[in-house]
Amino acid sequence: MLSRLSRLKRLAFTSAMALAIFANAPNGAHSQETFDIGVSTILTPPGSVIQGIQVRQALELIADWQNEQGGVLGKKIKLVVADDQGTTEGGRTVAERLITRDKVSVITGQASSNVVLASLEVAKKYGVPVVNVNGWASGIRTAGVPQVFSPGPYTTRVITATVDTLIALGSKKVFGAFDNTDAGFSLEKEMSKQLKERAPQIQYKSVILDRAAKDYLPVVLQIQAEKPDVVVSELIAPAGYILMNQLYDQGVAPTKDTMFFEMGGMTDNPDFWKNIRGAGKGALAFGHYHPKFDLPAIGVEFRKRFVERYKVEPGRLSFQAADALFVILDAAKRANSTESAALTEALAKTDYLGTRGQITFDKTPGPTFNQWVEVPYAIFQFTAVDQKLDDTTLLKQSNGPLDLKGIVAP
Amino acid sequence: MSDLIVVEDLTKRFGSLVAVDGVSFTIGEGELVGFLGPNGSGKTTVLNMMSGLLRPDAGRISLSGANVGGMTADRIARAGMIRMFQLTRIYPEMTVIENLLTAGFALGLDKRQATERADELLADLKILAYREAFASDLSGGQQKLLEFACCFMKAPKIALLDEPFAAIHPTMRQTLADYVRGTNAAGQAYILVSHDMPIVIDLCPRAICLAAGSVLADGPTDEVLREPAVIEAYLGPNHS
Amino acid sequence: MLSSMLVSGLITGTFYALMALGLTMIFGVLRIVNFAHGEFYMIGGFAYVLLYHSLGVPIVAALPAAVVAGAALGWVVERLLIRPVYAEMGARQQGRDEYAIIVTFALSILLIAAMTKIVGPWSLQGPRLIDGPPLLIAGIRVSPHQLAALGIALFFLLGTLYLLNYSLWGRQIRAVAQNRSAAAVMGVDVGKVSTIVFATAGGLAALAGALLSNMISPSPDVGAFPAIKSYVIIVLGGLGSPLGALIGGLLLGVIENLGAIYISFSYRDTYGLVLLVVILLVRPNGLFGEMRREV
Amino acid sequence: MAARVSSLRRPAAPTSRTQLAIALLMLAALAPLPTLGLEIYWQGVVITSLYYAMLATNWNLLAGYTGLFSLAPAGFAMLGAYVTALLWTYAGVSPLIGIPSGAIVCAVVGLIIGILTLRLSGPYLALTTLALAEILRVIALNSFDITRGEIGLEVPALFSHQSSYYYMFIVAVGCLLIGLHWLLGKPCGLYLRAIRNDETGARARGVRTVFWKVFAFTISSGFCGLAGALFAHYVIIVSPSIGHLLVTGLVMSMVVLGGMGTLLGPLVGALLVNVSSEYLRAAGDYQHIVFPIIVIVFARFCREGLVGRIAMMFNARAGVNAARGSRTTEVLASS
Repeated sequence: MLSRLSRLKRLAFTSAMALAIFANAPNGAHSQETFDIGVSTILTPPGSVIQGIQVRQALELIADWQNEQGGVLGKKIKLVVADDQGTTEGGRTVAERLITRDKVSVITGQASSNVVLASLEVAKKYGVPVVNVNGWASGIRTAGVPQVFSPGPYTTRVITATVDTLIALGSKKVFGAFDNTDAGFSLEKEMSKQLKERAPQIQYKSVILDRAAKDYLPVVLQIQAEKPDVVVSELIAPAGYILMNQLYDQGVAPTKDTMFFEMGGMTDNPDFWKNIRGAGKGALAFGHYHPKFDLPAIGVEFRKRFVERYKVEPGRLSFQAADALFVILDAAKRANSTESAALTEALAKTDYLGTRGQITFDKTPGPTFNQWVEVPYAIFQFTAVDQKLDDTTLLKQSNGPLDLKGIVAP
Repeated sequence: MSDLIVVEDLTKRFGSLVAVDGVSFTIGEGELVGFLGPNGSGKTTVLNMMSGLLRPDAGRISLSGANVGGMTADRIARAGMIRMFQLTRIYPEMTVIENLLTAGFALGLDKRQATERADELLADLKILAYREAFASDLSGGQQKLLEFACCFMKAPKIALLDEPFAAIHPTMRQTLADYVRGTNAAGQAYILVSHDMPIVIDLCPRAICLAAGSVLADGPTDEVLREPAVIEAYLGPNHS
Repeated sequence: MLSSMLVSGLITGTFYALMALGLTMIFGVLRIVNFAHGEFYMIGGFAYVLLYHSLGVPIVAALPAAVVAGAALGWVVERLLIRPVYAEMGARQQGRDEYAIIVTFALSILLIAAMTKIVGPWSLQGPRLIDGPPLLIAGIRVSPHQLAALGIALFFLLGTLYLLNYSLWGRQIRAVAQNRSAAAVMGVDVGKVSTIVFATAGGLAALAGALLSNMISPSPDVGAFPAIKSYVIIVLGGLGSPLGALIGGLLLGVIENLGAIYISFSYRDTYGLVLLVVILLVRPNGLFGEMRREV
Repeated sequence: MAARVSSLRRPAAPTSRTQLAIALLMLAALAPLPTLGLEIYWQGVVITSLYYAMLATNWNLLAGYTGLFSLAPAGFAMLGAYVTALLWTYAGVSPLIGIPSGAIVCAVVGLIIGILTLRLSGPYLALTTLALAEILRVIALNSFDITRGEIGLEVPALFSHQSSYYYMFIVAVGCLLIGLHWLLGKPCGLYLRAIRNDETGARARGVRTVFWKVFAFTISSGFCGLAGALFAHYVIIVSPSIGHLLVTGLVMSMVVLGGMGTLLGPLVGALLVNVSSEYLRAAGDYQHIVFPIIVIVFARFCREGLVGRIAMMFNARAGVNAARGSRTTEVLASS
């Protein structure tokens, strides 16, 4: 009997503990004094943490910068950062948590397509706007969710640029390597479609590769047997590094017969030259940012502050994140409100000069819905190992035409 | 007396070592046979093969006329040849009664039968007071008694006991010996491996002596022990 | 293409074997599987790359240092986590298994997470051992670095096998593997042998990580698949058989590449499992496995 | 003599009715929280904890009671989730059929793996399940045309309110625990524990060890699949990350922390680990550093886990009575 009583005591103790845990829950007491912006980004693997860091750095910089100047509508900007790990479940639960627990009125920071896709339903359900930083997949736009806006890169744009370049290079045979992500698959589809329509003279083959693989030799040998003029790769790091290195080691690309074109956005990773040595020399790259871009004043200022604070040049993701946050702040000012519905309405009418150009959102349903259609991009070439982006040969200015005059054979 | 166990030409090699080399013997119903032999003579290996824990390289083992060679250990146990180990194998994190019930259920008893039988055995072996204790709480000797009891939850056709009297308290040894004698008188067959010569002489009318993997002598215990080869191989020169 | 892939498979297989050899030695002596084996590989890769890139240690020193780092980790793991338990468990094999699986699996997750915290999730390419124009072998270009790495791997692989068979050190290890208590009775310091085996295994895995760091830039989670492959290999070769690890490693390397050509490249990492299932069906003791004495 | 017995540490009674009662009371205490204003977010945390509790309980059936080590609880959960997702996506099969199908497919896969590996003695199960878990994940990740890779497949929700899931998981965990308690009270419960205690001894005394090991692994795999399938319809998206090895690591830490071989341990462990994960994540993603350390420390110094340790304290006090034989056994109490 004695022991039974003690057990009950123990039970009571356990329940009390459980309740205490819930009572102390770090719940974001929603304050009217701040403009709470949810940041869902990759802080831990399996997603690409490098991307998450670049996004977070830019967002924190701008939040502090704007708060120095008094914030927005008299409120301080408060970033509520949460880790989506770049996974689908992560994206969905983080979005749900930011909205229901932290009561944020808008979400940004998402660095991968699957996370944005996972948050579409949540955004629609709660009517909270999402300003997507780096979700390329067409599905994000074609879903037609009115709350989701994309001032960043998108599939069609990348492929248009790539195909432009391939045509200008006068290629006859192209080999494409894509990774097994949603972005990879939709880029591959778009690529074969555009090549068929716009350049039927180009022979095209492609392969989808496992991003987790560590050895691509069978594929490299296949490419070698094909002898293409250009190898196009969309693989992101580190898979992309391994593929590039193996192509180089096997003498496939970049060589004087075969160019290498990188369109996965790897080149502005801080660890690019730590992983790519000789393989980088002569490579062509597509980028959403280049230090030689003619930036608007706010972009120049952002870049200056970024270098001051973090001692490194901002990458394209930092610019994309910066524009996402600026667009949100602009919408809040115009709406004169930080409420979700008002923000959504104002965001749709965005016409704002961001860090890289004039941002507007397209209204046509389809692959460019709520997308900044004219998002700028660059085509450039590395001409030496360890070359800084500044020193690369810029072949296309942010809004200028493609000019391959400066190109050199590897 | 009909043959309960027939072992023919049993052989087992470990690498280049021939541990058991063509061992043959028969055991009749209700016999109590002592198994003698110096360390490494192959006694435990023979028991392991008989109980199905080790596959013989050659030879035949039959129990009541049925071949049990190649059967799994649990099938052999259920067929009525059960085994007690030299190093005690009980379930330390289970209670004494749970240990016994597990064996009882596995051998096909229902709950009522198993419980009654367990209590009977515990009383016979004088460890009923520990019925609810965890087996790990028992002393080494008590654990041996428990393992012994587990083997008798359903009376086997034959029990193979590997050194049951080693390292246990004299009173418990007496209890165990009395139980073996009593049940044998009632027709229970045993093979008893032991180094304890007085007990073997006392209990076993017949003995088989193994040396270097072969049967050295097989016959009435006192005759076997008088065999010069046995004395030399097993008991050592200074025994005579 | 076929001959190129065979050659490439044998090269990859050599590195697999280097990892599997240590794993199978640990199993032979301690009867446990080290589920943190992939992290020894990862530590070796990072030690080599970071020493070279961050501290400017020359390659000739960075490579041995990586091996030492792996061996030191193996030593510490065995002393701190593995030894106390088999010392106290004695005959109860099962309790030791349970503990070893839990502890090494937890250690694996811990090392990955800790490394991610310390150096970040980045991958870093290791420096080449030697630079120079590639050589053409069976239709694939093999860089001097790869040849040197292969040579070093083969040297350590065959050297370890030789020592296991012909040195006093190796005889002691094999004695403990065959019968732990008998070896102890014969005067072999069983604890010391266990520590040495764990350290050797750590060193070999770390060596594989360092040698491959130029081809496979290490990141904190880089060890998972090499480890899973070594698990398949040791079952294929026979648990505890060093020769089996060598043959199994080469075989897996080749089979994977053949599968990549004839079946599908994307599922290359899955062929190991298919192979594992086949072995378990057909020859559960592996190619060189021995029936063990029970009870 | 009695004093000697009581002074020893005694393991927890694995089929203790008290533990079941405490577990059910804990679930009952959780049940009214949504109506008392538990936030949606924390409801989600509890739901996830209960999902983990299901996996942990099933892992405990293997590791804690039978002494088998599977490294694929997360792998089976992922497989179960994909079965219902694929059935829904390609055949429009209702979740009401899809969820049990997930459980059945996992049980069948478990049966096959069990037959392959469990007739052998050695670490084959752990090795094979680890390979299986990772390889299933690679297949799910790479078969984009079918599974949509890491984006995952969308599945319909079962309920429109989060609290409905909350109750569903409470009921599921409750049923699972009652079922496990019932099973352990049957002779088969004794066989499983006997196998963990001494497999050779069990075999030599007539227990069909291979059969019962395969049985335990099959049902454990099936219920992991069921948990995964249920969870899939809660998160609405099925992706390969459900099956990540880190998840298996978390499940393991829940059981080791709570107490292997105790009925209550996995539930307590799941709540503790998952709720504190929320804080550790906020503090900078330390959960994958903290929990492995806890696991190693517990495995080394407190193998009985929290619940086991507390039960030991009670048992030590009750020990005198036990030795006198006055305490009635709780074994087979439910049969």
